[in-house]
Amino acid sequence: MRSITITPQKAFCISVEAENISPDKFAPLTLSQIKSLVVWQGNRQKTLSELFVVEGDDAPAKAEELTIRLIGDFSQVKRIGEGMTAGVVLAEESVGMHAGNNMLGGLLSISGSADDWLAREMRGGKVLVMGNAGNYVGSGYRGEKCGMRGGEIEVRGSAGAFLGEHLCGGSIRIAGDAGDFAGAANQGGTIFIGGSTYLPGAEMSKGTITVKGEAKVLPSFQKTEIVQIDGLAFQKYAGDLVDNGKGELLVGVGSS
Amino acid sequence: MGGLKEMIIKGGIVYDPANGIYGEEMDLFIDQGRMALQAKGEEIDARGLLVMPGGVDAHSHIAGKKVNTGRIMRPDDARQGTEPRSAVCRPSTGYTVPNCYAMGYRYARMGYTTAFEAATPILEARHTHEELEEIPIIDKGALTLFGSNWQVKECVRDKDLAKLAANVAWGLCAARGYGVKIVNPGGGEAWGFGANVKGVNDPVPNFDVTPAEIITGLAQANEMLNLPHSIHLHFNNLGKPGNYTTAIETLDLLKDIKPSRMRQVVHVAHMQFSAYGGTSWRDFESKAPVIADYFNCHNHATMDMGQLLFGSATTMTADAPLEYGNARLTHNKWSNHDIELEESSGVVPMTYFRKMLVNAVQWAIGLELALLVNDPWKVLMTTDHPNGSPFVNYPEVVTLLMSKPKRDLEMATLHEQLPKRTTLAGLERELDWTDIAIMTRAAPARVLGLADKGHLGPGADGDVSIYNLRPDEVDTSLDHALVKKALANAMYTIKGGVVVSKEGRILAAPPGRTFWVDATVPQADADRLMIDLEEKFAKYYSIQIANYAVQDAYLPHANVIRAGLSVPQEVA
Amino acid sequence: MISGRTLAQGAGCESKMSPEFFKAVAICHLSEKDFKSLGLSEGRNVLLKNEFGQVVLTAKADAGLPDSMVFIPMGPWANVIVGKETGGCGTPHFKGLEVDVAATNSPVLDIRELFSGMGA
Amino acid sequence: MSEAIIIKDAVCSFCGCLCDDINVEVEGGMVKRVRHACRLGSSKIMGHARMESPMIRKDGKLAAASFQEAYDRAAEILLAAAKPLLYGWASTTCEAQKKGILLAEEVGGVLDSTATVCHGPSVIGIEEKGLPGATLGQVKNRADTIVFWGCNPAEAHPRHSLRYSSNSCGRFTPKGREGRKIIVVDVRETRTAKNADKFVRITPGSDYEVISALRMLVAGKGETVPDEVGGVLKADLADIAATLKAARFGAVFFGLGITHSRGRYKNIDNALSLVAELNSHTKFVIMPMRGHYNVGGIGQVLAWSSGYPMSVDFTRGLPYFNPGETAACDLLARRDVDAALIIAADAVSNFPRATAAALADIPVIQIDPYENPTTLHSEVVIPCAVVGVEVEGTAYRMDGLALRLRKLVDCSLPSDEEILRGILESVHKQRQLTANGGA
Repeated sequence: MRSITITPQKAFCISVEAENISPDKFAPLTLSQIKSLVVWQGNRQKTLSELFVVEGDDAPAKAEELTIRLIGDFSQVKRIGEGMTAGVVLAEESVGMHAGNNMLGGLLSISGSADDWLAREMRGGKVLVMGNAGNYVGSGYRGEKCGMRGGEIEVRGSAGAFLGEHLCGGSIRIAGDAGDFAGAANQGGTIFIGGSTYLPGAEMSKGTITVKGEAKVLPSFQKTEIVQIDGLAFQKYAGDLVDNGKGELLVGVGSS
Repeated sequence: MGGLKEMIIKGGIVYDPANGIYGEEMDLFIDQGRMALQAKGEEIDARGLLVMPGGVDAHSHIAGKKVNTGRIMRPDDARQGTEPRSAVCRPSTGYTVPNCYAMGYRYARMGYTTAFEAATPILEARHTHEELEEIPIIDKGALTLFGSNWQVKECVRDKDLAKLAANVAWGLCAARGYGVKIVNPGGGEAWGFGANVKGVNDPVPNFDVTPAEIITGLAQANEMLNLPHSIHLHFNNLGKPGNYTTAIETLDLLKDIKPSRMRQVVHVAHMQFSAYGGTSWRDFESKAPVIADYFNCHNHATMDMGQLLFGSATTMTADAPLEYGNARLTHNKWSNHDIELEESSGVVPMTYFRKMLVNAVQWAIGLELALLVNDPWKVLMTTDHPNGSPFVNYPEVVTLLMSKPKRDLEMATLHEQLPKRTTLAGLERELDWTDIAIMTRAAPARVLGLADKGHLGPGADGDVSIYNLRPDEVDTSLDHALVKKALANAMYTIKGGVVVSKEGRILAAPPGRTFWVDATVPQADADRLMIDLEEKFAKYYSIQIANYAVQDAYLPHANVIRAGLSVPQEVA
Repeated sequence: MISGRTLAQGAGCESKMSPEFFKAVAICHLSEKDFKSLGLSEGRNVLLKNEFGQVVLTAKADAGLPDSMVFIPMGPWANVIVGKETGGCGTPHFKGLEVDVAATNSPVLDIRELFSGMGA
Repeated sequence: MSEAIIIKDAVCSFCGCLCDDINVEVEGGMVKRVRHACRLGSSKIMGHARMESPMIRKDGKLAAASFQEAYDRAAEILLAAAKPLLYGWASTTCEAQKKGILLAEEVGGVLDSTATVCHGPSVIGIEEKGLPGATLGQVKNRADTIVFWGCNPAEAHPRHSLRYSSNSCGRFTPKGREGRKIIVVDVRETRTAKNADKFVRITPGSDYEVISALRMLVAGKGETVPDEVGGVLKADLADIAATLKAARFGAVFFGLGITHSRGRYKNIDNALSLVAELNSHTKFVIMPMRGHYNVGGIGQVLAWSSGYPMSVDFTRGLPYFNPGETAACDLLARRDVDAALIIAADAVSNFPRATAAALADIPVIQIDPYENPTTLHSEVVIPCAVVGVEVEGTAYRMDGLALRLRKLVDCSLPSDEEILRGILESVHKQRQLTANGGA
């Protein structure tokens, strides 16, 4: 296994866009070539090594044999692991917006928190966040009909608003709470929320949203039966009927 | 712009059908931005290469409210096809609804130097001109909508042709427009209360007229004013199964009207969308052969294809009820915009699928029309950008027309029932470079009445496209991939004597001109008209008449063409 | 708490440093019942406080307001108690904020005083 | 003194109504009287205290400077920045906006408009669903049912009702207010609500649920709807749904009451769907009540220039758009900008305090006719002529209609467009110098 570690040289005031921090981009390159990959800070185009200390194995290797370790605070670094198809990215602390954008495969593991737009338009692979995630986890881009289409996202903490907006496939699991409008316009993905949320499943047409805690349910959802999952009771709803949706919303019993 | 140097284009294989030149090796000269008999100066080596006049697009939605509405509602489209800013170029964004800069650059890259916006309401013409002015390089014009206008309908109802002509002239002047566009006549009015007209003889609500009367009235006024372009018509019932009968019925209304110039009496917009058989989408089929037959037997009409291609499109039209139908059918986002006293319009994103039979039939119909109409002067190549497909796909359309093997390859990927619904599979015709030069250059210029466009005779605009193709060597039937590639990025695009694009790279981005038509009418008719109009502004419009017309500030590169009653009939 | 446009706020928004703008905007509308229950009278001030900040405004009774709701004309005073969070869509939460309201004898800061500490 | 002249049909440059029937009496180069305008418009046209000279901050204090010095300093600030924010643009001409976009491209900045603190959520909603709209004259001539949702035109757009909506008369609406049903939905009883046939008071933040319930009722699926939604009884909602369906032509106008509340753009998204669905039964249109007179214009100009209507990031040479990331309030809240040009907007007053505080820590260039709290925190202040009074140019009404504003009186100050051109020229000049110096 080839391993590369990246450490910020100093705290970033202006955020950095670093879609080149990805196993696929690193794979065919030597260490010195990796160091000269382009990153952007505002309107300044820089090399990776101008902003980060880059260390590790020199010899090119396939993406699936590559692990990128991010040491230190990457919360102002955007687009980490964008479009990655294989390999592993391990962040020891937090990462900035758009981590795992368009991800197709591999593992993106974040020990801290992830900012907004985590795994936007993801198609495959796995994203694991030990801390919290921001708004628009696994969503689509503005105006786009389709968000995440495949793969798996797990957040051990809480997530922000618009979780899995326009979800078309794949699964999202949030251990804590989710913000407003989780699973809006869900078209076929699976969302599990361990805590509570507000107005889940608005305009969902397919897919399943399970909320273990409390959820304010829209007036356009039809209450159906009570079901048991892993020994817990859930109230089942069908919706969103504004669009004749055939989605399933399950809310832990005991909530309103 | 400076840089109007002299220029010699050496040794190209020139297709200039308007001047009877069909693939001759010859030198071309440009002086002061215009084609000349002699010139010195910069030499461009075009030896053995395909040379044609700059392309002319007579029907494209490139500017104005609905185009911008398409952009605003589609950030998903804007992120396609982006190119960063460069020393010469502003940034480009978008595929079906590109930003203004991208449109200029992309037309220029393909060798096009002129494009006309197909539909502008008078009330919103200021916006259209703001955008047209921002489109670099190409020359432009905008057709003006009249088909649901209250004043027009009242003149038609009163059978006051002189006042109607005055109204058209006034509207063109107020909109700084180029010609008379009619979209689903009467439908815009009906849509004002959520309805539509069902055919040419269906009375228009609230006004005692029919679409047929509006169309013939405007056609007569158009000829009375001796306008360079004929009426430009989007039929009633467009986009509906079985609508070919409406098409024929409408064309028949106009066959006895005499043109005031050497041109058609009616230009039919995006014929593909009106050549539909069947009674519903289930038994939907092509009626292109019937339509083509009509065009082969009559000489008063021209059409543009409105070719549909698979993939992403954004439909936009002043036919607002059609767009509502599209939105309901596709469950897609829907924008609508009614324009008080004048029009309505709608915008709906669309994806055309290979495996969807209806889409495959629509694809075939456009091609059938172009291949079944014998005279290429009657068929302009368009995709009704961005309704059928974005204009950047013109090279694809050209290769489909020039290559039967290419069509067969495509058809093999389409719905298996396609051959039962269209005749395309049996059409052997393959167009040649003369046909293509006519359909993309000479004919659109003639149909629009642009004397200095679409040809390379002395005095014509110095707009020339040179492609990296050797007409004497390339087999356009077999080497369609090569042809497509060469057409996508002209070797050189020369606009007004300036090399604006070379092998896909934009070298210069001068502003283009905007054509509009100023038609004179007898003062008495204008005076009678003003009484009506002043009342309409006082009672119904939400703005003052003094703030209505487009000010000259919006056309810093105007090119005015005079027409009207006092202009002697042109003898071509 | 909700903030919004008023006629007087609009008329003064191009002369923000003027006393007219101060009078039109540095105010807080309360329902008649709330106004009474806080023991307010015309000309008295209220202190509004939440997690984002605190601001003193002149109290005004407003019959159109339901109880437990305050309305402040949009502008610099209201914005002291609006958070910077944009909820992922670029626009701060200007309306529907929780806020504690109490009568106070503190004066309302004028526009220069309001901004004097900022950025220091 | 010269003779008084009357300028007829001038266009008011205050709010998104762009009333174009204003008569202005000018004498001796001064506006003496304004007729037909509302209190907001006449106050604007009559004029207020103005800034007269450019200023540059020296030793903590703003000191008078020449325009050229101000342009040069502004250019210097913008060129030194890795991520300059160019914010405002709502109260200026499209001609100035075009120059501003060019400047943002040149210096690699982020350009955002005041829409970000008003109808930004509406824009995102429109990106989800499209906008079924019309020009205001269509409402005037045809609408028999009008809903004002979370907006208060009586105070924010005083002539709206008379010129375009509830009280206007047109071809199919000859009786004006009498022939119309007016419904107001709000959390408080505004002046607009007092003029309504029906005032529906909803619980703050419940807009989305109420709209969903209405969509169900309009579609005849009311059985699922609970007895009360957002503080409104189901019977009342059913009544409203029936009224909407019975309209011959209906119009919904919405304002910041719905864009600023919980639900944000989803509220608009849902309202757009409701209106689209109503068109299966009758004719319905919907329109945002735009505040500043040309906030519509910057959306249009930006869209045709960059493909996006607001919050456009040009730092990497090609436009990128994502409100929530690239909007002014996001960038400031995250302190992800290092300089700002604020034009035709008072960001310091209009942003949340903590957001505005970020402006105090970076160099700010202000272009504005008037002194305001943004001035207090600016490094460079450049006064300009007032658009629609001293400068002509284009503006877009709330329904997207472009009008040409007039010049009514002369002014010695440059227009926004001229100032931006001055800064652009200085940017080119300084860049040239650096290039030559580096070579």
